[in-house]
Amino acid sequence: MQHYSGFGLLKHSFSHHENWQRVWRNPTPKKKYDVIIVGGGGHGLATAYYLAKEFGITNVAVIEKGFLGGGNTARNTTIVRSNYLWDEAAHLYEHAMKLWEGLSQDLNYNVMFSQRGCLNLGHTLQDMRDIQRRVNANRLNGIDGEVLDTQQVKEIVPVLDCSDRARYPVLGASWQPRAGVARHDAVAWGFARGADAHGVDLIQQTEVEDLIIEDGTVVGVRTARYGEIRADRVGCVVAGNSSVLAKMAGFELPLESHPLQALVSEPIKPILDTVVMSNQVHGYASQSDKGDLVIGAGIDSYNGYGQRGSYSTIEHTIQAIVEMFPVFSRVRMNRQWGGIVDTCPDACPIISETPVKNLFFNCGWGTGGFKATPGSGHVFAASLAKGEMHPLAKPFSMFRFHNGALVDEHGAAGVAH
Amino acid sequence: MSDVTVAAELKTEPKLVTNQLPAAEIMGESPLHHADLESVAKHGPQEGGVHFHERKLMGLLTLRCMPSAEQQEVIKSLLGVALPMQPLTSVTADDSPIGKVSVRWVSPDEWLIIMVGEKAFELETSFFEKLMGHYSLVNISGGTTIFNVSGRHVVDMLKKSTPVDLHASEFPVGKVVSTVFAKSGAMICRVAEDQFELVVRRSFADYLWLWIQDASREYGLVVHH
Amino acid sequence: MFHIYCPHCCEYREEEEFHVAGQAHIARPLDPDACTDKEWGEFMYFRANPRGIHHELWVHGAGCRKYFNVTRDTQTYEIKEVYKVGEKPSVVADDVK
Amino acid sequence: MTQDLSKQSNRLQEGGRIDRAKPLTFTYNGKQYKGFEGDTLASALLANGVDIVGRSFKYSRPRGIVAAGAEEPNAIMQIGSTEATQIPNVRATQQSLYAGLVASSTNGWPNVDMDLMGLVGKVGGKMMPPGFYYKTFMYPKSMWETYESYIRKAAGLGRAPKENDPDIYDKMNQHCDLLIVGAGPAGLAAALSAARAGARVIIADEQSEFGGSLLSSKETLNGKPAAEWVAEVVQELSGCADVLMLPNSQVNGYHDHNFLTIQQHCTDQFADRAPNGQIAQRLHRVRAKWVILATGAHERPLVYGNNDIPGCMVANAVSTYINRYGVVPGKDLVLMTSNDNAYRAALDWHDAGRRVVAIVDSRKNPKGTFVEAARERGISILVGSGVIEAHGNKRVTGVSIAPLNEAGDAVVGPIVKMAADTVATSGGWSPVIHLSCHTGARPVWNDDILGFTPGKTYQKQLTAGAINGAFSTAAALSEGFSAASDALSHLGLAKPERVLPEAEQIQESKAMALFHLPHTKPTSKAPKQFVDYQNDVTAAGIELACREGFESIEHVKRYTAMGFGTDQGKLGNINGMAIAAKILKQTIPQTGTTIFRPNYTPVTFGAIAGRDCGELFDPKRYTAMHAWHVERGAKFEDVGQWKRAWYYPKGNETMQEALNRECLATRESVGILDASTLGKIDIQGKDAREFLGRVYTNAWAKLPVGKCRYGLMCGEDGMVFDDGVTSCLAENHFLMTTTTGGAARVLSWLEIYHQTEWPELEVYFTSVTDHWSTMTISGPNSRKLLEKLTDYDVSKDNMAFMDWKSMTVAGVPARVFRISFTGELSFEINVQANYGMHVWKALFEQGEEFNLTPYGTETMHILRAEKGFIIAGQDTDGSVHPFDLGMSWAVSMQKPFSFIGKRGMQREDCVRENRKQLVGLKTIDPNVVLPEGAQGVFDPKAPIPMPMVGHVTSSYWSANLNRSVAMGFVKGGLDKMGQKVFYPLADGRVIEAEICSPVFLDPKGERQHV
Repeated sequence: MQHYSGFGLLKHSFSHHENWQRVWRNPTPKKKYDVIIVGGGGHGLATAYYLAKEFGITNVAVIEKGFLGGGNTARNTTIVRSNYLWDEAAHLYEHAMKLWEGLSQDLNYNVMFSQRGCLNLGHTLQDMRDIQRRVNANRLNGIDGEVLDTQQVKEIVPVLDCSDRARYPVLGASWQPRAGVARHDAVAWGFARGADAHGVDLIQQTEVEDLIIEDGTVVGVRTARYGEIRADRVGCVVAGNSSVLAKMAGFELPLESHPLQALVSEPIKPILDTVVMSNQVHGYASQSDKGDLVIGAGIDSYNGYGQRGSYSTIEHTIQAIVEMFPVFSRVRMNRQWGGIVDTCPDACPIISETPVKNLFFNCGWGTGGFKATPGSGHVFAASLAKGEMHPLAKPFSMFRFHNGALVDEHGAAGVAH
Repeated sequence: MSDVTVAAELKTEPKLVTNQLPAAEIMGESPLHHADLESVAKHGPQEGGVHFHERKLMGLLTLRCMPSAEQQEVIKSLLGVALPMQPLTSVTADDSPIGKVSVRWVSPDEWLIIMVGEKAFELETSFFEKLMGHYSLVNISGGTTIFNVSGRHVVDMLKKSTPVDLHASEFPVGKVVSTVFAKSGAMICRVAEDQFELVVRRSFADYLWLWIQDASREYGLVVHH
Repeated sequence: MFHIYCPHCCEYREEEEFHVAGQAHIARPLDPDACTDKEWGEFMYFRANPRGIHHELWVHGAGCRKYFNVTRDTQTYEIKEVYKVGEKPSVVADDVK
Repeated sequence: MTQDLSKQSNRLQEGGRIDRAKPLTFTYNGKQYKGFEGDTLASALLANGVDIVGRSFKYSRPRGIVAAGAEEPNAIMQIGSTEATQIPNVRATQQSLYAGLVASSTNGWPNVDMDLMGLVGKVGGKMMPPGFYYKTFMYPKSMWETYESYIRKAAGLGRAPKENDPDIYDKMNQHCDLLIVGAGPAGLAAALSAARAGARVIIADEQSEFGGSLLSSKETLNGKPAAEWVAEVVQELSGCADVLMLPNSQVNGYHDHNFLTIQQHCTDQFADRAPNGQIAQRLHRVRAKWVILATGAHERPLVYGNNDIPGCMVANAVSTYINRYGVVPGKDLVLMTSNDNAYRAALDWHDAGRRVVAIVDSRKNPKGTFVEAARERGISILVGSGVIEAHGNKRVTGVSIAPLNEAGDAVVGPIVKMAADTVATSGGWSPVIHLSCHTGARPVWNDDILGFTPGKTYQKQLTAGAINGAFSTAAALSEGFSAASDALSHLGLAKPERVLPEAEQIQESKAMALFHLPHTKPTSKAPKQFVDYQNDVTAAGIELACREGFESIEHVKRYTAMGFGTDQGKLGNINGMAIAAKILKQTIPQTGTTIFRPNYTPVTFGAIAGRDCGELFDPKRYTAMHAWHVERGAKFEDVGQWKRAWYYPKGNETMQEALNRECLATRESVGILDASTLGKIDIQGKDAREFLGRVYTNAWAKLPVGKCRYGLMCGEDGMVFDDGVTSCLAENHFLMTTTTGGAARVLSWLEIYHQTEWPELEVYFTSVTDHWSTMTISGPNSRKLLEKLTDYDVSKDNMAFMDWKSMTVAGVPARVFRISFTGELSFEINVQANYGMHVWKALFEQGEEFNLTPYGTETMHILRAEKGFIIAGQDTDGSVHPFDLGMSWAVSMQKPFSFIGKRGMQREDCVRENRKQLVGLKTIDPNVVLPEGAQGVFDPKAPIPMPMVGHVTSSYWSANLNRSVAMGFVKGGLDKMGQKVFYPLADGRVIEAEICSPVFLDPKGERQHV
């Protein structure tokens, strides 16, 4: 693998950048692999990378129906944080956070992870109770977090309207300084490049049409382009399309695939340094290094694989943004898009064995997928390598929806008295 | 799963029906009482494209029923007019046993009956005494008010507020719809070419009044008392 | 933004008036106490979530407040039909015909 | 006509659609200029000879105006004469000129003309190929944030204002039979046909006038200038009641089921602040039965060396500036083209009296109407050649022209240099398919027109004119008519008569597929050949991306940022694809397709928010007594959309002092709470009782008439989601109460079960939340107070705890419920809400002798916490069942019907040991109040991560008990009474508490039974 550095750039500038190597090969698949990962998004690529690098399993193929990193990896709002409420989720996301913190160096690829902090605003007394509860839990779990009052929030985000004028005035916030944003495409490309360098075959433009199951055990996949490709273990990491793959394997998952929309403004001069999120007012925003305000909209309530949602969702989001940041009223929305998020009833993922032997699923990340990318890949790789779930993954078995051991990150459903 | 069926056995159901109105000397306060529309009407603009009037303290009853032919007959005799069974339609009668009454379709098993406030208990009582079988009749007069909006720009104002199609070809006089109104809801009935009635919930009345003022601003809003 | 025909109001209305209430035709087990944890979990949580033809329950929340079923393509978002609770769909996915 | 056009050096003395009688003064980069009414900001700048309008993002190269419409990538301006009215990123080609307009370029330091960053761009540019930032700034790790702060300095185009927006924006919902997007020849023909057939039509166009291409060409219709026909059509349409004409309006999004959004510029075309409270912009939300896209086409520039020097333009833009605005944007023109159509730019230039240096045509043998016209005028035409490079710095000074091979991909002869200040290029036209892509249709490549046309759609959508590749006016008119006819027949309307104007017959010879001109040097070494101006994407960059393995066009776009600017690649995307296709040795359709997402052009946030902001952001719901609370100085709490009185401070009281006073007054005498916000549902029918038994966890079969009962509601998972008291009004008649926030959810819950699971049950539910005003008087003197207002016997014997009675209170018929959430003797008085204020005031008139004290939600919380009563949503979070709450008394497992929640709460994980259970928490130091949300541990010395055992849900200072009281979850807590829990806090304190019963006051319940 060609090492990347500023010096390298300078060197290559003398040869007009004609000698950069390919970032990954374009291989024809072998007949058989130790492990096949279905899905070449961030999580799948991270899984392949860690399988090869950490667990020495390099006879691995990643099979992607489109282009690498073209699904939700390319369609999210790039937020990374680990301030989850329940221990199981907090440990998993914090595991990811720690990997994020050294990821650019580990991959020799600048994923532009920028720890500019994340504020979760509180607008009601119950919001503030929930914030206290979450921050206290985070701290005891070793995750950074503080509860801020209105004045402290105002100091961090001067453009936020913290006045009493607001319909739902800001009463305070939780603050995770280590949270931030990363360059989403780079994450996929960095993992892909790293995996390829370790010998992983990245097979693009190849759709898996069926899972080959013999005697209750998965033995490979069938593709339109290359026919059968065999494997000892198969890991499905296909986000919104998980139910479609599960159906091939003959079971259902506790998932619904919904459109999740996001949008960006035109680039404006830097004005928002941190990630600001509000559940009560229903909007979140950060500003990219290019100057775009990156804004997340809500999930559309219907199932949808169309990568489109309803305009009313965009309207509500922009209303929230203008309510929180009245000075953005004259900024303009450039582009909107949608991803397909696979949501679980408890808003936590499924990293799990399945009713089919040697078939594993990593899905159900809902809106929380991007931030978990390295952690998800790492624990899934460990599980695939050993054929046994990693301790951090164990609470996220699909079978928790049978016995009731949910990890309900929806938290307090709302104020009611 | 089967569809809702009507009870075969017809008898008066044991329910509570009480008069909820005090003696006439105790003045009720409508949901827009605090807005003091009387002085707004007096001192505000007298010309404009949208006219507003709160038909306050009316009697409003919600009837839930899947009426049999027999029940329909009884209801007709009590209301002085047949229940509008066609979706999204309404009927009015000037000379019903309870005076002027308007009956508006809400859903296949729901109607809104509007009359003067003092007559609501009378109608409730007559239903209780005469109508057999399964139904419910609930007085919602205190929780509801009626905005009458009219004028040459009333449709423009409404187009800012609700996603339903108000074009005369789609929304003729007499049509009634329950729909979204701004971030609340309303039951909208076209009572004349350029006149609509909005039935709204008490707790949202102030918000909707603010909204209507705002949406009417460019046309001029005339308040009547 | 869907334009949905309400089978009770008998006209098209805007999506803002409706809410979706999940997959249609999931009947509550008649004897819950006889269900295993697995069966009960499957009733509560496990869904077909198809890409393509999907039957789902909607409610005309801001209108007549009636629930009804919609057959919709989750890929193209075309609404193929609406039908009342208790009725069966006439459009079904090829692999369940 | 001779005007003082001084300083407008490029303005023609006549011609164009500007009004020379109406000069306008405007300011650009601090300098005053003059233009005319009818100008755009761009045409006025060009008229004044302003060459540089910006600096490029990455290399800081000077940039000029390239195009004349929505596709313009460079002329992105900051507009606004005051701080509050700043508008970032306005495209000068789409901004009408108005008097007093203040504009400035958005980047360049110290200014666009003398930009020092340009030096950095020149020197450092070589080190900034696409994706360079992924390859560097990684070491040392700690330096990234420093690097990033420099990267961020270069971010952004314009800036947001610092003050709040004084303008208002609103929305209108529109419905129509036919929405026509674009008012060029195709759109107008369609609109006219549909209007005549009586259809409800909306026709929208992004430009300030209808007419589209007809406004900027010299074509004739019926032998007269085309603009005359346009005027006739506009006149006729404006007489149709059911036709809505929207100029200055961009159709920006095409959503499912024919829902489209149109951003109408109402006043911001004429002022940066809407005059006199007018609407600045209006967003039309359109539901159309049918849509005709007549969106036209954008001309593609060619990619050649230094093609970004100011003076390099798109051919059609040159014609537009001349014909529509009377501006010739230069002196000496070189036209470079691969098609006939672009010859018009040279003809217009020539006819405006300026010099056409040469027409350079990549084809060997062009012939056709326009070619002949050029020859007739004696314009030099160099065939089989290409402009391979422009020269100059802040303005083009000349070009290098070279003979090309047949394929147009190699230089095959000597270079000729020519002096010129303007280079117009055309590589053909790209249909404006953006809207058709929004709903998921994938465009298809059409080799005949060398462009993508709309793909298969699921919408009721038709297309007409240049969007289909029908580029001639005659074809556009005809397609417009046909599309309207098709739509009308779908709509069941009569087909109109075909009345179309006679267009000129124009012969055009075949265009050549040319996108990227070769250079004598390889692309990587040639002068920069720009594909996407705004993001500084070059042909070399695209080739590099492909070489590095980014082979999917989506990868190429993402790696190079092509198409991610505010112009969304309207000019560059197809060229970029062609370049990628070539290096990958594929065809363009093999390389992929081009996808566009909303918006077509950027939309102001304020317009999308509409009026749903500020005071109208979300409804504020009020009770009938709200005005009284306000007058009494109450502080309010947001509970859902309700504004509830939180507490009523007196004088200089602190919050805690007010709460102490309210709490003591209530327990010592009598307090009053406005409880009107509680959800109330009237339930009638012979199966009402059965239904209650199914949705509540406890038994309802035997509740007698006149009695009230508390119930818990669970989901199928067994987890508590709401609670409340339900009263039996008559045998078949009940009144259910819910939590304030849960009212709507509970009603939906009842309806969905009734409608879909148990339709056989005879029961109806009707919300009466707003119908009843509810006021709770609570405290030992509450009965005495009530007795003063009613003749009814409210004694213990006649009205026991959990009874309800009809009576008259203060002259108003009331339903009074003897239920208690404070543990005191309490009466909940319900009256028809129009009389709520009357009764409330009467209570205060009579309550003076008892020191009747109003209390708000906070005191209510404290009083109930003293009694260990839960609040659903505060003491529950969707993960606890009744047994976790220690409320087994509220569950009847013996009921015949398996109530909702029963099965769920018996799942393996729900019956395991050591679940978190709600208990009372008594701090060891009674003066310390545990913070709500504090997390408990059994071992405060355990290392991080510490095993947590549950959190504090409710915690208050109890003035009545003169100590703190709290409730919270503790693992296995119900079996750990008397044991210690520790609460380590962020400030370093560790609070120690003892597990106890949550009932801190009156454990036997004697106070409420008096």
